Amino acid sequence: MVPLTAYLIVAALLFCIGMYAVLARRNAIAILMGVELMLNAVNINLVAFWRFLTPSTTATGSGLQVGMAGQTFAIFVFVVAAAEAAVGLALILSVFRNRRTVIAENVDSLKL
Amino acid sequence: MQQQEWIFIAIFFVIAPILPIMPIALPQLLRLAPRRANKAKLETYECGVETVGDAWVQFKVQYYLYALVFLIFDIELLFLFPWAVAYNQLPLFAFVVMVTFIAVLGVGLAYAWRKGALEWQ
Amino acid sequence: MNWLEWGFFGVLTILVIGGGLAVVLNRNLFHSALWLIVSLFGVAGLFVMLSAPFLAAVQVLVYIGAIVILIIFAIMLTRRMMGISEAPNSQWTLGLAAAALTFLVIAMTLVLASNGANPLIPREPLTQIGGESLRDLGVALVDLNQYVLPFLLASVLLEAAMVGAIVLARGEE
Amino acid sequence: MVDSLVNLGWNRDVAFFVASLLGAVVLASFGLVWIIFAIWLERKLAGRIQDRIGPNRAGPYGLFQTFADLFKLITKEDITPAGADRHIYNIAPIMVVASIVLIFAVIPFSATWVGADLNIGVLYFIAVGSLATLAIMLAGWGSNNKYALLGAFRVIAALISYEVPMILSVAVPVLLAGTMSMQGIVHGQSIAYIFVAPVSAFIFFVSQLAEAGRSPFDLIEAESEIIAGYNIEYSGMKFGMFMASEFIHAFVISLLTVILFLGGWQFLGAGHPGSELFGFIVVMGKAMLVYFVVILIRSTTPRIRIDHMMAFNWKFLVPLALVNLIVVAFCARIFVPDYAAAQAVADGGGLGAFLAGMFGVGFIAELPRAALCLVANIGLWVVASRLLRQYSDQERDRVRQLIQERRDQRGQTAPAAAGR
Repeated sequence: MVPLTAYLIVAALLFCIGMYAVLARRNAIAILMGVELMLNAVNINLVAFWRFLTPSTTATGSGLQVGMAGQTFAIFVFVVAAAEAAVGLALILSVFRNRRTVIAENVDSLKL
Repeated sequence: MQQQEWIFIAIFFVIAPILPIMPIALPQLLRLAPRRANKAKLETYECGVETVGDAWVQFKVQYYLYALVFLIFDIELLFLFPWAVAYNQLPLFAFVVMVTFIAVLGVGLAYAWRKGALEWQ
Repeated sequence: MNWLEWGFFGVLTILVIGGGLAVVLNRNLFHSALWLIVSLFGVAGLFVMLSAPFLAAVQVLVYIGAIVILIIFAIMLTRRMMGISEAPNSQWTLGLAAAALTFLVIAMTLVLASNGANPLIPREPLTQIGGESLRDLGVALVDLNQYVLPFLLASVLLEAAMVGAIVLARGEE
Repeated sequence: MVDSLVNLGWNRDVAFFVASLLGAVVLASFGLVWIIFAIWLERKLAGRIQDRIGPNRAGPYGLFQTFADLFKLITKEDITPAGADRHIYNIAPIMVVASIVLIFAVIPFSATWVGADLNIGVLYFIAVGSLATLAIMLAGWGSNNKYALLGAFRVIAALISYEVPMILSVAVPVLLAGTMSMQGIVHGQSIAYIFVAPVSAFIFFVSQLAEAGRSPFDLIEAESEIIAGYNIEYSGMKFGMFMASEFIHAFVISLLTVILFLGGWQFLGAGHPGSELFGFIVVMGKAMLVYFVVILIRSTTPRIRIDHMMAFNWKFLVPLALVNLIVVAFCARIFVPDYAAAQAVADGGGLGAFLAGMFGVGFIAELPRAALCLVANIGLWVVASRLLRQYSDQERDRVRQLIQERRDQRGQTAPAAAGR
């Protein structure tokens, strides 16, 4: 069986790759892709911990089940990722329409 | 965990691309097809005249809006399918929750409709 | 079938990490988006290995089928930047250093912590799971004691995102 | 099969692997071989329906027409246009076929003949189907042709839109069967779900037609409007792959409709062990029936406009699917199938015993729920069609008025122009 550590290291690596994209890319869409990679790394972590620590075996009626916490969290990460992509890309489109640029550094009118 | 099923799926993911590769690659390997390319033949197809500008023409924002509404409804299935699978064991409350969920999304759809985000222009 | 599992894990890791690197390093934005698909597909495979096939299918459907399509549409709409090979920004060395440092810290901590005795990082899964985890998920989502509130909040969040994105994307017409 | 190989002295894992490999090859090539026949059948039937003869030269009844086409395609020159994104251009036709072939992995052909009975089978086929969208995107991009790209984007906008009602309608069988496994859904259909939720079946079929790009939704390959769309730059066998995927897809949608709504291999007790081949014949027979309907629709309906196609999806199918899901969920809440009570009825003799013997105990258990759902669905359909008719009447009046106004305007300006 592949140990938990292996999954966590893959997730960490993916997270750092995404982080590099966010820090180093200039195109706002590329930065958004980096964020998606980071969210996916988080999801790997959540599901891996769920699998190794608290998978539920049987439904116990209406009692409190902490068993599905990992998967449920992953689902909410999906929701947030989708909302983030939709609004983020719409923002980029809006900026592009007004400023004709998608380079994140050039959008600095709020800077002092 | 359905290990055997998933191993089968993994094999299938390897086989499925090979099948279409074969008929594409075979005639090229066996030299069944002629290979007489010339400049005119390789030109981008546009009714005989040379193409003006590159292929990446500006697109309408309409495409983005369709993809957007689709994405929101696609996310819905994340909740819909576990709910549907467990439905027979759930209390009546689950039905109320899902109706609320669908109603909220339905309001979003109605908004998109009224704003004309669903019109093809 | 230990070797088989490690084999699958290796292939998927190559997909995830290789795809991720290609996303970051590719200058062509459209190619970046395609490599993102490869990376996300690898993540879906990891979900299958972790006995969460539902999340794997959703990963393919939502990420590859919807989010990447949305990203590609956005690339097309802002295509003025297309074709221009885009260099990383001036502080990219700083970014690289930060990313590498973060990874080193996490990896070190993990390797040190997972000596087998740590109950938080077990070598073997604590329990085997049956095929009905999906049903439990459905129960958990609408259970009053569990996730019903986040579930309904998610619908509000989605609607807000949809309305906001439509307003933003259309601009004032 | 695994056991017989183990008996020959094979390692169990290796035997399993070889058996899976063989199964996968057979199952995947079944799809490709079948279309060679299906293409001929479709052309012949479409010809007959349209009062033509159809293929009749190559072989008896033109049976070898597909082979002739195949050889023609093989000997065609394969052109990669200048400026194409070469790798992407080459991957697209492979991916478009692979994404359809992959669906065969989860289709149950009989109680035991199934590639892989995944417990998320339904989501699997939806997810794999969405890869086809991606392949079209690759084809459009890779060709470096603005018509190809425009065509691809039209198609993608249409395909992703029709995925929404499809997902919503698939949720209904999942809800009724309480599982996402394809086998589980077939097992749950003591009463075929088309009789329980006909509106869902209708929505599913229509959205699948659109996904497969079949007429009346064939503006994907609108030769006369966007010069064949996204696959314009392809030639030879690569083009052939796009055509092949379209034909396999048409058959796959028939299979999926059969599995999800027409009871799969269930046919008066065909699910009993020992009748695998019969189950296979039942599935294929039902699929041929649906396939015939697909061909009938294709050869008799005109192509609809893309704005109509989108409006029909978002303003009719999606709201209908949402309401339908709630209605079915409500009905399923009122009558939950009670198998113990059904067993008692079956043991009681008389009509109950006859029905149980004929259709199985599940039939009796599901009867109340099915009846209620059916009534509710018919009611929903009546309301929906009323609304649709009202809308179309309004629209017709509006267009008539518009034409009348134009006519009046022309009537006023024309004499003035003549006078000048």
